[in-house]
Amino acid sequence: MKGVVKDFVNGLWNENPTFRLVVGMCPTLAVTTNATNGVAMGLAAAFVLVGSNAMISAMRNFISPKIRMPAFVVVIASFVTIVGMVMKAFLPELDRALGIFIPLIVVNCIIMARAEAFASKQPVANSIADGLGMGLGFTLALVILGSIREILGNGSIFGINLFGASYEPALLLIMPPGAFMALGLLIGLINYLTRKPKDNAEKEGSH
Amino acid sequence: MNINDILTPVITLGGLGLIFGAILAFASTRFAVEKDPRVDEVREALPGANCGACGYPGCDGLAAAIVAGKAPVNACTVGGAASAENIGAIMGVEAQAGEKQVARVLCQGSLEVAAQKYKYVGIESCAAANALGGGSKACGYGCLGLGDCAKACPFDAIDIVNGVAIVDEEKCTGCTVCVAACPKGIIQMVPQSKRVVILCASLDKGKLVRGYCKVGCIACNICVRKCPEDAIVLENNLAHIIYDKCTNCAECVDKCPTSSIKNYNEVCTEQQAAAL
Amino acid sequence: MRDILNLGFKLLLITAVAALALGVVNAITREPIQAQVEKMDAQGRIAVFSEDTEFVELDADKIKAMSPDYATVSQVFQAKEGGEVAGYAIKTMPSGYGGAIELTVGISTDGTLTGIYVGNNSETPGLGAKASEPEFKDQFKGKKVDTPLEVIKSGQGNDNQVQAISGATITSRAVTDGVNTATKLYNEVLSDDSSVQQLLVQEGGQ
Amino acid sequence: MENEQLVVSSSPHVRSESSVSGIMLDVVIALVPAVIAAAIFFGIRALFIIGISIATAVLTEALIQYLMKKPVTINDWSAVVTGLLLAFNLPPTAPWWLVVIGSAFAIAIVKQLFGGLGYNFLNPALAARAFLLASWPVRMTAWVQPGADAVTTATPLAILKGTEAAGQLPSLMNMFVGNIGGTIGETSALALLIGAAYLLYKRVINWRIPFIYIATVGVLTWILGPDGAFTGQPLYHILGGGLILGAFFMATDYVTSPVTPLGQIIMGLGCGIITVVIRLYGGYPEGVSYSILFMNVAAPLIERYTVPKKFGEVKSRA
Amino acid sequence: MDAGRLFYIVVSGILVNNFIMSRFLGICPFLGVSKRVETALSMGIAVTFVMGMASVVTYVVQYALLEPLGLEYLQTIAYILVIATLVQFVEMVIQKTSPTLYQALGIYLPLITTNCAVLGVTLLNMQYQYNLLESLVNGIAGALGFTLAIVLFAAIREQMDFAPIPESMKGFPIALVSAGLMSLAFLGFQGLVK
Amino acid sequence: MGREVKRGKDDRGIMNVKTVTFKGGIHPKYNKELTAAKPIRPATLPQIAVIPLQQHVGAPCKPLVKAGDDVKVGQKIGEAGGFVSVPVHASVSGKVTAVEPRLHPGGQQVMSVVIESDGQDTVDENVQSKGDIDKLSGKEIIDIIKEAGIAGLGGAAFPTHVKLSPPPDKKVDLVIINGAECEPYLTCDHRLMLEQTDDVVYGTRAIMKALGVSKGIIAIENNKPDAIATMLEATSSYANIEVMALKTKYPQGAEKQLIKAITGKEVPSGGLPADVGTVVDNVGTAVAIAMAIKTGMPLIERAVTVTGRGINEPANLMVRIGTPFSELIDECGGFSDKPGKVIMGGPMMGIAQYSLDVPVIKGTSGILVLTEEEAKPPQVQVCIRCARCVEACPADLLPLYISRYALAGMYDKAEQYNAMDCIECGCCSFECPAKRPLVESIRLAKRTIAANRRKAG
Ligand SMILES: Cc1cc2nc3c(=O)[nH]c(=O)nc-3n(C[C@H](O)[C@H](O)[C@H](O)COP(=O)(O)O)c2cc1C
Ligand SMILES: Cc1cc2nc3c(=O)[nH]c(=O)nc-3n(C[C@H](O)[C@H](O)[C@H](O)COP(=O)(O)O)c2cc1C
Ligand SMILES: Cc1cc2nc3c(=O)[nH]c(=O)nc-3n(C[C@H](O)[C@H](O)[C@H](O)COP(=O)(O)O)c2cc1C
Ligand SMILES: Cc1cc2nc3c(=O)[nH]c(=O)nc-3n(C[C@H](O)[C@H](O)[C@H](O)CO)c2cc1C
Ligand code: SF4
Ligand code: SF4
Ligand code: SF4
Ligand code: SF4
Ligand code: FES
Repeated sequence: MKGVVKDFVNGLWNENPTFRLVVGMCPTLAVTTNATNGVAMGLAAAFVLVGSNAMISAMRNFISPKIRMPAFVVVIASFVTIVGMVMKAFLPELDRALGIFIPLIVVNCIIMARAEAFASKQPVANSIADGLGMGLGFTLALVILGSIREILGNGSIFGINLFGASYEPALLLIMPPGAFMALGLLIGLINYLTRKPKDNAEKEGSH
Repeated sequence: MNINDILTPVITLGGLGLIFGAILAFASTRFAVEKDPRVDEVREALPGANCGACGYPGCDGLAAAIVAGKAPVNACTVGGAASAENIGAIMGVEAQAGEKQVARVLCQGSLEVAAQKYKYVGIESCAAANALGGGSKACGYGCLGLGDCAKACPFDAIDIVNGVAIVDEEKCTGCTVCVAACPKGIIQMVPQSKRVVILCASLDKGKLVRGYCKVGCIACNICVRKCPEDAIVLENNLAHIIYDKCTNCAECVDKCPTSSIKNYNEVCTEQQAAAL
Repeated sequence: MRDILNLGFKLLLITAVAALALGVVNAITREPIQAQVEKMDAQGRIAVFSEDTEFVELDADKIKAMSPDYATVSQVFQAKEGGEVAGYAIKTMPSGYGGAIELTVGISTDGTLTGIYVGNNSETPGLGAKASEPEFKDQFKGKKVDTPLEVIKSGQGNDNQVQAISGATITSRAVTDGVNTATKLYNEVLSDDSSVQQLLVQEGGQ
Repeated sequence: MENEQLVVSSSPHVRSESSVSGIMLDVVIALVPAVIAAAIFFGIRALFIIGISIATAVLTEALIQYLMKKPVTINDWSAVVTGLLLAFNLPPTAPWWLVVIGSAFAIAIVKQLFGGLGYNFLNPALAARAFLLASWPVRMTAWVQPGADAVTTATPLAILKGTEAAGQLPSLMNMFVGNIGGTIGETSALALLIGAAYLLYKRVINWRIPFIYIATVGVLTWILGPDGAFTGQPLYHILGGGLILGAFFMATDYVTSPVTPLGQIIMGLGCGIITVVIRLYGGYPEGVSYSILFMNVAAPLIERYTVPKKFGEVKSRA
Repeated sequence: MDAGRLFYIVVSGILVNNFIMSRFLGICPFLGVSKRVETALSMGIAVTFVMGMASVVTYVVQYALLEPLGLEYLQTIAYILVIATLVQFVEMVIQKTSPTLYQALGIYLPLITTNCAVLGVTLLNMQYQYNLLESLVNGIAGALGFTLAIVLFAAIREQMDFAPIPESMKGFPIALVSAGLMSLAFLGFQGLVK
Repeated sequence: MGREVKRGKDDRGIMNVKTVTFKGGIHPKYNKELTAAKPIRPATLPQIAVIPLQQHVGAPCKPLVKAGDDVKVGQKIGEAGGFVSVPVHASVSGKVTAVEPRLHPGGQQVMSVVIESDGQDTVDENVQSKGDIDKLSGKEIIDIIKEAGIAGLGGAAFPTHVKLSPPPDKKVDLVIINGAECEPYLTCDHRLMLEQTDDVVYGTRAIMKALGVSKGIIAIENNKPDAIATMLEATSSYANIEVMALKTKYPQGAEKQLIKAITGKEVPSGGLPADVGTVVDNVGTAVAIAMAIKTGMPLIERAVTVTGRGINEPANLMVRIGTPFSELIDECGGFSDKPGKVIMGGPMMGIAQYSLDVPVIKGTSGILVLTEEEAKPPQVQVCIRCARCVEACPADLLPLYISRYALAGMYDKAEQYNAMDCIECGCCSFECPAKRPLVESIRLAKRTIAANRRKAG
């Protein structure tokens, strides 16, 4: 059971897909114009992650290596399609805001990576924990980024106006350049705050 | 719910799956290419995210680079420590033949004890300084302390302390990169167990050496006489240890009038002290 | 060969199971999605008239063919309230700053605008995208359709003028152009009942 | 003993008198006429903005270097140049906070984050301008008539482009002197040209980028006139907007333009073409900043492929 | 054929709505494979090849298979299957037939399968209801935009290797900020295409 | 681009002299006024002459004498160690006290013959006039030059007879006599042209004859109008010798740039002047050749400019090879202040010395003493990419790149950026406003690349 918790925390923070692994960048940058989108995207991806991790883990002995890739793709794509249909049916506004990034969860590197690296080798419970951790880690990152961009770029958070009319938000933050820069500076800040002792840093520098 | 609603997708997708599976299986036999089996093994150990974050074109690219020795085993951040370990196991740690050799810099002419012949102004490079009349050290054989070896060492094992290079034995892997980097040719590979070293490379006559360095070998022959194992010889005005014979008795260390023979343990402690 | 068959079969199995699941989910969500799409489509019309209005679609292709001025017209509906023709909902797609703006214009039979609705657009958030906010779009409500509207940037406007969104004149002008296209269509075509009759799409007419 | 040692170093043993701070100072000097023109046409407010911009730039530079424990190099004047040029790119109505944010952004994010002087790949002043323009477009496009306080006006380019139907093109003389609406430093071609002549004379800049840039814009705007080929108004395009300022003072920024002679020619051409494309077909009435920024982005690649043929390079070994 | 429309698609794909700089499609390889210009260029060419091909085959799948059968909701899964198979097949063929081409291009192919840009362009093609030619042009233009961005970026990064960038910004953070500044420069093309 | 050709419109005879130049280069302060008007006077004979057995490019000499031997002026004391090598001769008469390694101005210890002068200056009996050029064959002239130990006096000290024996597949049709003297401070070539005008012409004719070439050009920078005028007059009777004015610009005298300026041809990268049918020799070399033929005296002395603000009485001296620097400095009134740097050669390419015991050698064109103030190291800053180094580089390189790669230890990249084509003229370092160590690091790269190539075989 401890292993399960560890796998969960690992995904949530230690190997946070956005801040640490820096994968799955497209949706991260594209949809985080506000915090709400971040939550929606994150949860959608988390659902797919948990589902596909569970499924692939369950089937891990059935799938032979040669067709591993196509098989995984099919599993993942199925979950993505399900998410897409459900969102279209019940959350049309969000679906429109997230646009093609919902179907694009299929090619989100995180999901394939976890399927290959984790789920195809670990029991179902751990795989679910891993998927949940990674998925929520992804959500967390998207919400943080979305909040920053929404607050600075629109003066609101989750759509609630924060500063009143006299505040002039920096529109750039909700435009593409703002996405790149905000994420870059955010990761830089996290690196700075969680910096390991000098030794490690030097090594990196020398490459 | 219409039965066709279910049947059509099942047949269509299933058909696609069947066809594509067959195509790939066929292609994989028809277009099979021989390659280093380790590439596949390493590829297996990688997460397969194909994210490109390592800078190589996908996991296959990295696997090939690792097997070719062009990338470190831990190049994949996505896979993390676990995959690095597995890959390390696949690649195998190179078998250590014989005992570990470490690099030693044969000079201890720090700024206080060795004279300078001019004021060097220029880039931090021993090779560059060496081209200007052999460097600013009055001794033509001394360490220039500008750190070409330290920059070259891939393991960060060399520090410049007080104008002289010193090797950290723990970090040194014996790769000999520094030996090639030193323009003075004063770095020597020595079995780590041999603790007694003559830290001087000057071939000048004793009188000259005395003139410019307080810790240089003056070829006084005392060590040669005192060594119980006959492990020291004097050649070209410089004492050399024959490591095969040396038993680390340290007899010579005490006797050397200029302290150019040292027990390396001492050097290590001094170095640690200096580093603090 | 056996290998090929085996692999193909396994993939077949996986895809089939996946397809099965998807088929089921699709069967469940199809209706709600359909409803959502329709609702989305009707949103503009409803906004410029009301929930209870009944809409009859006219043939937009025929309208486009009438004059190049109508190139941006994409849909036209006759709005009926209590069986009576109350006006028209005209959807146009004028080019704004970031591309086409989906704009629905409501015109009542008395020759005034019932309002406009700014739908999908790619205008800059905080600038052009403000076109969908009441502050801007409500200016159009009640304007007469007889003279084309103009955009002004400052000062007091008279009846046929609207105040631009500050910093987004292009968007404001685009929206106003869309409205003008609609009023022109109304004045030249829709106000005349006989031409409307010809435009009615099969089921509704004849 | 120690003192009598001679100095030994690699040749050459003499160096020219030029220095980084000297060069930057020359740029500042060259911009003084334009500062004066700004004061004349836009009043004390312009000087106020210039002051805030420079002060913020210098303080930001000092603060960041201090925090990163690097030597503080504000005495090289490069931050002053950045601050000054940023101010030149702002409308005279800019509120103080806009200036401060822009100036801090230029130095902190665009310059120091990348390692400071010599390492930034985008022109700091222009990147900051683009940032401000995108963030507060209304503030950044509020032009006023010189002299008359707070009378809003349109820039000649906006009129040319037709986004301002109501406008009347000013006379060429007014445009040359600078008696038109625009950013603080861009309006007076005369003042800028005096400064440019100084820079050319002092060999701080060379002819390649500015002349080719302006010539390209002139030729293209003439050819691509609104009423068919050769009906354009090249002089309005050359004197209007920030072309002169950009061509002589910003496209020539050492750090962000190619060092190779051919690369500089390509830079000039590229800036010219993009400026015209944006002015005539793009969303903005003015394209100088963006064209320079885009060419900044392209500069490393250009440089890579324009390494000069070395002396005595053997022609293709056929 | 409406040449003007195609021209706009091209300009839009390369400059205005650049896949990387404004659409955010294919960011992972953009950040990952941009350390050296040569590699970036190869990657770009490979992407161009795959995106062009994917645009065509998914068009066929969509209009010959999914629509007639009323299976539009299987779009994602069908597309990704087709693309994955196609790419893998091409990779195998190249690897067998031309080792040089494989070194230059082939090794980038697997990386592309799981790349947003490829699937993204096919989805966009359908969303915009492009015809076959337009789809192909859009695919290739988008890929050229990707290539332009990644090659420019790689050249910048090569220079950046020598810069004293603050320790905690090294690597991805500075790459992201650089990409942001680049995208700021690309803003200038906004409005070129309506 | 390309070469600029301008008509000089100076007064008098120089009127119809073309002024030519090359692309790139710099305009340092010339400081020639310190010595330009000072005629060359003979220096006092050295008490002890130290004559290194290697003063030239190529194989070192084998000593012909041992400690205790008596030698006379002009006596051969070292035999050439191969084809690319020249003999050395005693520059004073007296007793050999040692044959041992001594410090050489190049910075290394070099095997040298140490002669204690007897003050008599007795000339060796073999020193005999070799007759007239017209009577000598080209082959004979080359042998005379070889036996006289003549290595180029322009700086690199390349054995002149080797240059004059080009491989048969290279057709040489032009001899250029290099009177550019573009290095700041130095004026010895200038003085030679004024004072030994006829010897220069004589040497030129000898070189032309040795090569069987019918055209010679004496090229002089136009900051020496008096030399141009004198040379014009002296060559007026030789239709096949032309005088050409060069724009005053450093490094106008560098062989490849000189050839480019005069002929418009570029010596191929890695190639030799002979590849474009040209041989370049320094005016000093021409004079030495003239002396060797006319008087039979081998190369035992040369003109040296002793100059700089660190010297009390700057002067041009005719100095015996082997004279220690310290004696020449004393001869010129000693140091004016605490010296900062003592340089053999000019400030752009000269070699800084740390000891004044080094002897004058065949390649010593000057001794330059900089004051402490002048020798202060400049503050190095980061490169601001101003491209001044690029504009200045006469070899059309990108010094900032080569240097950057060299400093990062990326020598393969430095090589890609043509590090090996750098002529080490120093223009880039001179111009750099950030005072970057450009040539210095490029030199490091060149050395490392060359070493790696040797290793690779
Ligand atoms: C990043 C950016 C986004 C913009 N977005 C819009 C927009 O969505 N709608 C618009 O009309 N103008 C937009 N503009 C402004 C136009 O380029 C143009 O300057 C403006 O429409 C002129 O109108 P004004 O006279 O109201 O200032 C934008 C400008 C920038 C810099
Ligand atoms: C940068 C540079 C500057 C030079 N300047 C001169 C010069 O001013 N005068 C000169 O005679 N040789 C100069 N040389 C040397 C010439 O290139 C060439 O070697 C010489 O003229 C050949 O003649 P020599 O063999 O007789 O010395 C210079 C070389 C270099 C690399
Ligand atoms: C290895 C070597 C071989 C040379 N061979 C020839 C030669 O065959 N013919 C010739 O005219 N010069 C030859 N030179 C002389 C060079 O062209 C040049 O004059 C000499 O290096 C001095 O040039 P500098 O003073 O400009 O540096 C050779 C030089 C070197 C270093
Ligand atoms: C000719 C010249 C032009 C310059 N132009 C600019 C400029 O446009 N923007 C700017 O921020 N700095 C400019 N600078 C200053 C300096 O180069 C700039 O701050 C660097 O880009 C910072 O690394 C200029 C400097 C010179 C010498
Ligand atoms: S370079 Fe190699 S041998 Fe030398 S100190 Fe470093 S690890 Fe040891
Ligand atoms: S040991 Fe050699 S390379 Fe290392 S600092 Fe000393 S001289 Fe330089
Ligand atoms: S790179 Fe070499 S040739 Fe070019 S200027 Fe510098 S020293 Fe001279
Ligand atoms: S001259 Fe100096 S500062 Fe200028 S580009 Fe060259 S190295 Fe850089
Ligand atoms: S998330 Fe788009 S390429 Fe990785």
